Amino acid sequence: MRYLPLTDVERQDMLATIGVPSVDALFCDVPKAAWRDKPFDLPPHQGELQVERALAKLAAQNVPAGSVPSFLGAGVYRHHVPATVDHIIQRGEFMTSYTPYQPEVTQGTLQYLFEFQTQVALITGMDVANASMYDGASATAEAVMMANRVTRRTRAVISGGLHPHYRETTATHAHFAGFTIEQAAPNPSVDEDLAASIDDKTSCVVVQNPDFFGRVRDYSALAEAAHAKGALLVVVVNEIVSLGAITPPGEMGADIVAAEGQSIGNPLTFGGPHVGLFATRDKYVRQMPGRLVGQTVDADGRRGWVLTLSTREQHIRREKATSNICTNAGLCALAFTIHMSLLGETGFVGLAALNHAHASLLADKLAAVPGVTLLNDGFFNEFTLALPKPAAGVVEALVRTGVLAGVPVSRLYPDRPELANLLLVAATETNTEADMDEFAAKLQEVL
Amino acid sequence: MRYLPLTDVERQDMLATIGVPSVDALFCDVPKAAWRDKPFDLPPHQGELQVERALAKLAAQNVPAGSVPSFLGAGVYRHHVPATVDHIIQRGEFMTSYTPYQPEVTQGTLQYLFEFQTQVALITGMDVANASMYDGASATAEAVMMANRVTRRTRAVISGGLHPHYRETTATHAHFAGFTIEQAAPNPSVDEDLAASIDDKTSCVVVQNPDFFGRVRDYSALAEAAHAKGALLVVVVNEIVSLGAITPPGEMGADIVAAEGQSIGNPLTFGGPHVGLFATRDKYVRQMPGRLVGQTVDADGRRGWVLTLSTREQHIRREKATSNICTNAGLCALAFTIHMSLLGETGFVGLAALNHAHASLLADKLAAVPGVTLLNDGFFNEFTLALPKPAAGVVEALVRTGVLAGVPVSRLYPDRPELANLLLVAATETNTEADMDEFAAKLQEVL
Amino acid sequence: MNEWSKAISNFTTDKLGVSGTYSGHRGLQIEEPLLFERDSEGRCGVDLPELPKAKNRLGAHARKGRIGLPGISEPEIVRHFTRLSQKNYAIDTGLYPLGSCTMKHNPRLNEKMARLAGFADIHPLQPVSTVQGALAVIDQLAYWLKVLTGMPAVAMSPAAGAHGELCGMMAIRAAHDARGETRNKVLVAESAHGTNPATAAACGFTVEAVPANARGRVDLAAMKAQLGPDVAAVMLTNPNTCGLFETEIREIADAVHAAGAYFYCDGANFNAIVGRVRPADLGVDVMHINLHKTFSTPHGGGGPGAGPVVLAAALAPFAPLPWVVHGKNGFEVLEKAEGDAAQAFGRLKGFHGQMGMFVRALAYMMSHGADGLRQVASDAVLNANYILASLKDDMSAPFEGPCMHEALFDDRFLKDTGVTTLDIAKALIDEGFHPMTMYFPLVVHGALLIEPTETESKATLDRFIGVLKALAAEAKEGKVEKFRAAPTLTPRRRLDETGAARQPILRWTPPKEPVRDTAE
Amino acid sequence: MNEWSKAISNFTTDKLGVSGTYSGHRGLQIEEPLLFERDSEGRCGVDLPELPKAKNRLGAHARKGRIGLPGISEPEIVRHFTRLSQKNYAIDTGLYPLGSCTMKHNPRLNEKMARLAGFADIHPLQPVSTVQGALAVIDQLAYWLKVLTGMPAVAMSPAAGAHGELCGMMAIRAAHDARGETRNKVLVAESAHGTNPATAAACGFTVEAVPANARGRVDLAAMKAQLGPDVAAVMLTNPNTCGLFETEIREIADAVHAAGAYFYCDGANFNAIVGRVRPADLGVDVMHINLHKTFSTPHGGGGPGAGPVVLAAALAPFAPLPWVVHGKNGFEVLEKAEGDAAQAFGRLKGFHGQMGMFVRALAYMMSHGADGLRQVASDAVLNANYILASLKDDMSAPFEGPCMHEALFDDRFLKDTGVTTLDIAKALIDEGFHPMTMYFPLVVHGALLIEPTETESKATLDRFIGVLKALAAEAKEGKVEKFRAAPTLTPRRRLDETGAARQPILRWTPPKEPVRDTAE
Ligand SMILES: Cc1ncc(COP(=O)(O)O)c(C=O)c1O
Ligand SMILES: Cc1ncc(COP(=O)(O)O)c(C=O)c1O
Repeated sequence: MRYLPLTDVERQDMLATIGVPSVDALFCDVPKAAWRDKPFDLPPHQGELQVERALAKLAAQNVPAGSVPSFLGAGVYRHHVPATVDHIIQRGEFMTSYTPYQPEVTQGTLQYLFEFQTQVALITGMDVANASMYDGASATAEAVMMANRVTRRTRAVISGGLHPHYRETTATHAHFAGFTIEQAAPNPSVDEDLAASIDDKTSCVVVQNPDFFGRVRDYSALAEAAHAKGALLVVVVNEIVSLGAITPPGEMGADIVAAEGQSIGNPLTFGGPHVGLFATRDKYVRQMPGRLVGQTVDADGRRGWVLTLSTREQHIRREKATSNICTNAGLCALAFTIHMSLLGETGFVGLAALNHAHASLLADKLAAVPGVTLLNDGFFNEFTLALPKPAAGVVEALVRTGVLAGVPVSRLYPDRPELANLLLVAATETNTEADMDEFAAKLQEVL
Repeated sequence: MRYLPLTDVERQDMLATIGVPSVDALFCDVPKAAWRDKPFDLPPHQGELQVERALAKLAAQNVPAGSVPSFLGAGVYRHHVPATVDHIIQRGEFMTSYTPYQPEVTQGTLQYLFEFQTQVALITGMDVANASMYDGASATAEAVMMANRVTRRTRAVISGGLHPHYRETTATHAHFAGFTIEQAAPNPSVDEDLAASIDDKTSCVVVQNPDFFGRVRDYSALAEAAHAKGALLVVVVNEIVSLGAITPPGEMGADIVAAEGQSIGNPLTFGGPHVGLFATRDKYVRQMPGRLVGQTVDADGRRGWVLTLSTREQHIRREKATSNICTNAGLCALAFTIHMSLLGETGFVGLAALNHAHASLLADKLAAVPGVTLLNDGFFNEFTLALPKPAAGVVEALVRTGVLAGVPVSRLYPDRPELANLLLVAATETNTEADMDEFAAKLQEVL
Repeated sequence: MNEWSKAISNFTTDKLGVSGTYSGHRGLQIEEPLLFERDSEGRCGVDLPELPKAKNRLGAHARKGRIGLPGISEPEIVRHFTRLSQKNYAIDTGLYPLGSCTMKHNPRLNEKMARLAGFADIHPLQPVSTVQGALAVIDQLAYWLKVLTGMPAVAMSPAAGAHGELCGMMAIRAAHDARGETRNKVLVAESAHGTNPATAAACGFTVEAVPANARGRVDLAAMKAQLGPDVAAVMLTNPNTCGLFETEIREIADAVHAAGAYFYCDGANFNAIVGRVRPADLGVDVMHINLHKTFSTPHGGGGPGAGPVVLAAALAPFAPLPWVVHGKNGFEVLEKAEGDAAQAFGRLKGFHGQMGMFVRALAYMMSHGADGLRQVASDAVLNANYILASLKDDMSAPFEGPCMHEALFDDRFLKDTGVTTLDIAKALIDEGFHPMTMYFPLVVHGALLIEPTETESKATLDRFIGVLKALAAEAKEGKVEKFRAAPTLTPRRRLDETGAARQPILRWTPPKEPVRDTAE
Repeated sequence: MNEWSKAISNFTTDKLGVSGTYSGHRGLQIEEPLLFERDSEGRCGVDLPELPKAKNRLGAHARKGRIGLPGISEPEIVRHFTRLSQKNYAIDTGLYPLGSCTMKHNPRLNEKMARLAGFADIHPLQPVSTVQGALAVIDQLAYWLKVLTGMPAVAMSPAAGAHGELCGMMAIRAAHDARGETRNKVLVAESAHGTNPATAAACGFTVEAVPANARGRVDLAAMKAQLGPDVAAVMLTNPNTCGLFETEIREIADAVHAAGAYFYCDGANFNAIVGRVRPADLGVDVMHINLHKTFSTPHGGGGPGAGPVVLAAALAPFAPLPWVVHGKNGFEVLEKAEGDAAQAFGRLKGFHGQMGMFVRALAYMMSHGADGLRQVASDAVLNANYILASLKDDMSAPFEGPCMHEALFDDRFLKDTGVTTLDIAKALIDEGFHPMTMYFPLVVHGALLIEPTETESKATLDRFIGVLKALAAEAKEGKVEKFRAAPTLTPRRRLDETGAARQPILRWTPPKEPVRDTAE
């Protein structure tokens, strides 16, 4: 077996050293009732060739987004990732190392995490960011729980524009951790005003920008309203590329930013693993969840990095920790860091501009299709269309013509008939104008 | 432009330091008549996304051998290469380093080349091997020229079983370097006896095993005959995997082995880059072409490796060098070394056995097709079939049914009508029995 | 002038000082500044297609002002990260016996498979008809996990072990709620990993520690005394964090069940028993599995992971969304709490879980097969016991008898030497080995927890053992200075962690006044 | 017992000796034995499908006895080669200013493209109808090369520069033969790379050196005197190996042509003029292009390369097989000397050339475009002149005026210091830089040839320049011992090359009597 270095001769030598007759003897503590001699009823070991054949067959049963014109978004976006990114994250020294517990031999990991924290802080306009969370949804739930700690309050106001999965994840935590949430209804047609629902029990207001329906808004006023009542503003970002083009949460007065970083450096991968971004203000640092890397000096006075403020964390604080997170999204954070550093200022801003231009072009083409109306005219790279019939059926029809048309809102809001005709459509730098024209033409056919 | 670090500001600074007004001024030695101000009539620079699209389009115009049942050999064989191989050869420290001129900072390259030399010597049964040649064909030509140097003779006898491209390459060198070659006619039906053609002007006899038609032979007697006349025996190997199953050239008395190493670690890649293997006897080492790595010690007495015996080489000896080769096939040699070390003794022997079994199975299936006869019954993983009609047409017909059926001998011997009906067929571990049955069935249809 | 020139001052103002060189580099050990110190305005590491004409719809929301990201070319980026990588120790470079983390070989085949376009380039919200292969992967992986654990159900979405704990504890609370019972206390083994109590707290439970007995196992009597109608669950790890199998685990399970509570088993150490013992046969009700440990999915730098949770029948109905089920036209995804999933307790993350990890784990399982996985556990346990047996006379083992997949030592062998567990770890670094887990579990003093895993050769273990013997001897000879100074051969020596925590510098900020350009 | 244990004795019999550690490792610098010293009988790094029943047709030809290959598991293999790689310096880790080798950034995009199944998984003898895309790549690359050089034809099959030289010289001889002329002498510039004379000899020519003048260029008068009816060709490099443009190149070409000979230009230094000057406009008849230099295809450890040869009309008909041509049903391959290719001089290697390199080079060209390639030459020349200008007062430059893509120094600045060119190179290694090319070209004493390439930043050059200034100063201060001792910070210090050549050990052989097991 190719992954196992021990030979039978060596196993015998080692058992002799240990002084037991067999490996089974080492399992002497296992209750007899749980002891099984026969191997499990599963296939035997296989070589690479066979495993590759089996998995390639399964892969072939999926339709890669890149193989057809594809316009899905709703929290996961298909961007072009430079070849350098995937090359570097596979370097063994990065890929097969773990949490940098021993800083003298993990300065590589520590430095890129420090760079990651800085990049996230810069693009969100916040003071400080952590070394990553699981994903945007879990980061959002952690943000609310952090706001509860900071404000010592237990009531969160949630925007109707927050991604449904993020809402559900937060609601799940609320139910079990015992805090309350007030959720506004999702309504793409009105600009909700949450200021009214903030009271002196409110720990935070959670909004998303651009929101689930694609709308871009200015939340400065809401921030003031929240602060006036002693509450925090939590801004969620689904499409991190948008921050190259729109005003960052930090400039709107956000206290916590929870975001999904997949768009930078990470493939779709059916929704995971992705990378949660988490940023806040300096004054709240000690209430943050997750790992933090800090700068320091070594015994020779040379600059170096270490994991720091770990007294917040589970391995020190146990039940009093700010979060139970341990393993996070390190390698996805590295992909993010590499891609972001390749982009740099001009590249990141340029990429955002390109995304907006493509989406804007596409919106014009689709809005021109009879019966189709564009709901929101202010958007970044994703927008909502109202169709004359249920969007789910339209999407199914378009799949048969070889177009992945977008996400029917009903997929995420199955129990809201009023949203059944809505279609979420996203465009990125990877969509050609030919793709867009094909989409428009075929949409017209199937309507 | 993503590959160019200099900014215009920096360029200006540097020009100032140099003391010239412009970069053009640095090209002052270029004759005015050759001076062009306008850029060339070629497309402008493009980003990754566009280059990927363009090249993916070209790639899509080819039929990958792995996408259909495929049975081509004739010097290039489709084997399964473990994922580890391609992962490691892409490590920057290997891929972006060059010839190890500075041993203190290239011990990695030097050690694997030493391991490569050892592996090649072991499998061929020879004393010593060099650090690689371009490919099997050029290695064969170099072998003949080396034999000429060793024997101070200029007449080589070439078997009719030598790969046609190797014959042509050797003949080309003979024509220009001014030595003569006597080529036996390719005849898959008779066991040629070259002993007769050896005389006291003969520098070497060149045979291939398995030969171009797939025949496996014992050349011990020929070796003795050659040695008796003071000539050398050069044994060429096309399919290096065969050495896991058949008697190695070293045990037959070969003086030089020239081989193609592609089968181990390297993809088909339309025929290049591949890796030439070159091995010989200790006593002839100083007449060898190519680079050699040797073991030594450093200033602290620790074991290490260096390039050695370079007085044979062009950079020292110039026109008196044993060869003009400089850049060789380093990275392909690394792929070979890694794959061979994964295989090890049991894996290499097992892989060879698997190849032989698959080919043997296939031969039975195809020989059962009416009108088809198997020409050679003693073979490794490739054999020759006589078809009732020209093989080229049959192969074309089979391509249309989605089978890459093998190599028509006429592709390589266009001017030998007597070989027109012959088809070379190879099978490796990558062919399933289903592939074989499909091939047999479709062959029957098209005949 | 470019920030990287400035950055040089970070390590060569000393000139031939610490580094002994002008450049600050030391042969192949090359210093590297922060990305932000390599900035050159206008430089860029990508070339984008040109911008098509299109209506700008951002209006007043358009970003104003510079973000502050550095401009760097591709060659410099490749070099930057390559150099950083060279400052890391990793499984690929040597033994990484970090107890409780199961740092085993990560096969490259798995990386290749996860990158097939059919897996890496599919959107989670594509019509299910276009992702049947992906759902099949989830279904097959779930099947392997159920057979290996003997449990009837598995929740696939958790993103890591701790996330799986959350999933399990939420399912437990949901089950009690469904029965109309309110139980607010959770008993957690004293030796448990920090995530266990943290998770229980995150689910609104109060946490009470269960003491360990002299044999390093749960004190059954004490636990029984703690059990009561207010106890919702007991959280134990088995094999536990001392590397020991809980001999009385079935009695524990019975007691827990008798008290109407559920038995949560932390499965982080499943590698010790995979293919040999089924948690179901031990009375476990719910357990998370760290795919990034037992099933070797890489988690470089701290992640990503995947923490599927196997559930007993009583808890299965409460598993979080989404559920992948067999429908009439192939696989379907239940994303709403209705039908079979009516009692699902909610959702823990976006979409369907860590597909990238699922593909890798499945490739790993298929490669090993039933026979191979059984051998994995055998060799992991054999390697750990070989280390324990070889070192027990040189170091001090707190507990008797064979261990499972990891060997635990305490610091009694360092008594009065002035050398600490930390010092031993740092000395190992100079010897080219990654240290074991230090000071965990908390139940023994100055713990050194060594988990070799099954992918280490005897020769490597012999080498490691030889070095530890020599270091233990040196400690006893009182070579304190050597230990205090260690490591001395690494890119950085011991780092000031206290200082880092006192005035945290958690991000780069542009230097106030430019540093002198030392690039001559 | 396992060979790797034995192997330990190779570096730790000394115990805390040279290495200062028991293991022999030094922190992240890890010692690694030979593969053959890791052998464990029966262990294997692959799992093969089972052997089907089939008739054995090998009979007496079956191999007997053990081959002697070591048995090693996959985890150990990954670690072995990862550790070896860490003992290398590379472009990815730092400046690699090896003169005449154009060690520039190798983009990863090109690696990705070359691995597309449509390129990597096609057999060279598939029906041409199934490889039209591959032939299109050859055709497009040929087009770029022809436009960039201004030459009408290109032979694509040569596998490297020296192979291209062979191709070119054979074409020249074939052309003379076709005219019934026998010319057996070739004039080669004194400063030429060793492959030039070696190639000429391999084609049966006698070689005569053309002296250089005081300006480092070919001595035109001397060359004219050497020209005659017996001269088949003149081989020059332009820009030449002193990094200088041959100012009188057109006069040289005219003289060569007037004498009825052909002008072979070694194009290894094409990077200096690509996109700016066309060799055709300089009177060149034939030139090879190292795709692995100018067009950045990686050639780790010494290869592979690719050396297409551009040809003037007079030589084009003699280009070697195969030829890729436009036919009625798309592309065709001429593999036989007939029709258009009737005069083809033969064949140089198997199949159709280095397709893997072609894809990479084309991706590189498309990425740069006409504008980018022009900038490549500009920046390469600018970087070299920046180094020349910055160091000419600290080191000694043999020639006046600006250089092209590489800066040449001689060792006059080391006169009477006791420090040699070699010593400077070794001291640079300790400073974290790869040395320049040493002692080549031969026309100056103790040559130091520095080629930065265009993919290096100003900051990196400033750093390199600063270090060389400091080292030059130290040399003049007479710090001879420091230089003699260098390098001291590398995995190995200076190696005994004389000893290696005196008694060559060119392969591992099983140890006579087993080495003592030092793994305790
Ligand atoms: C015993 C134990 N439990 C739980 C965990 C948490 O798992 P994860 O890091 O995947 O969240 C770990 C991981 O370190 C562990 O060792
Ligand atoms: C000037 C010059 N000519 C020819 C060559 C030979 O090229 P290759 O190594 O690709 O055979 C080289 C390469 O080192 C060179 O520098």
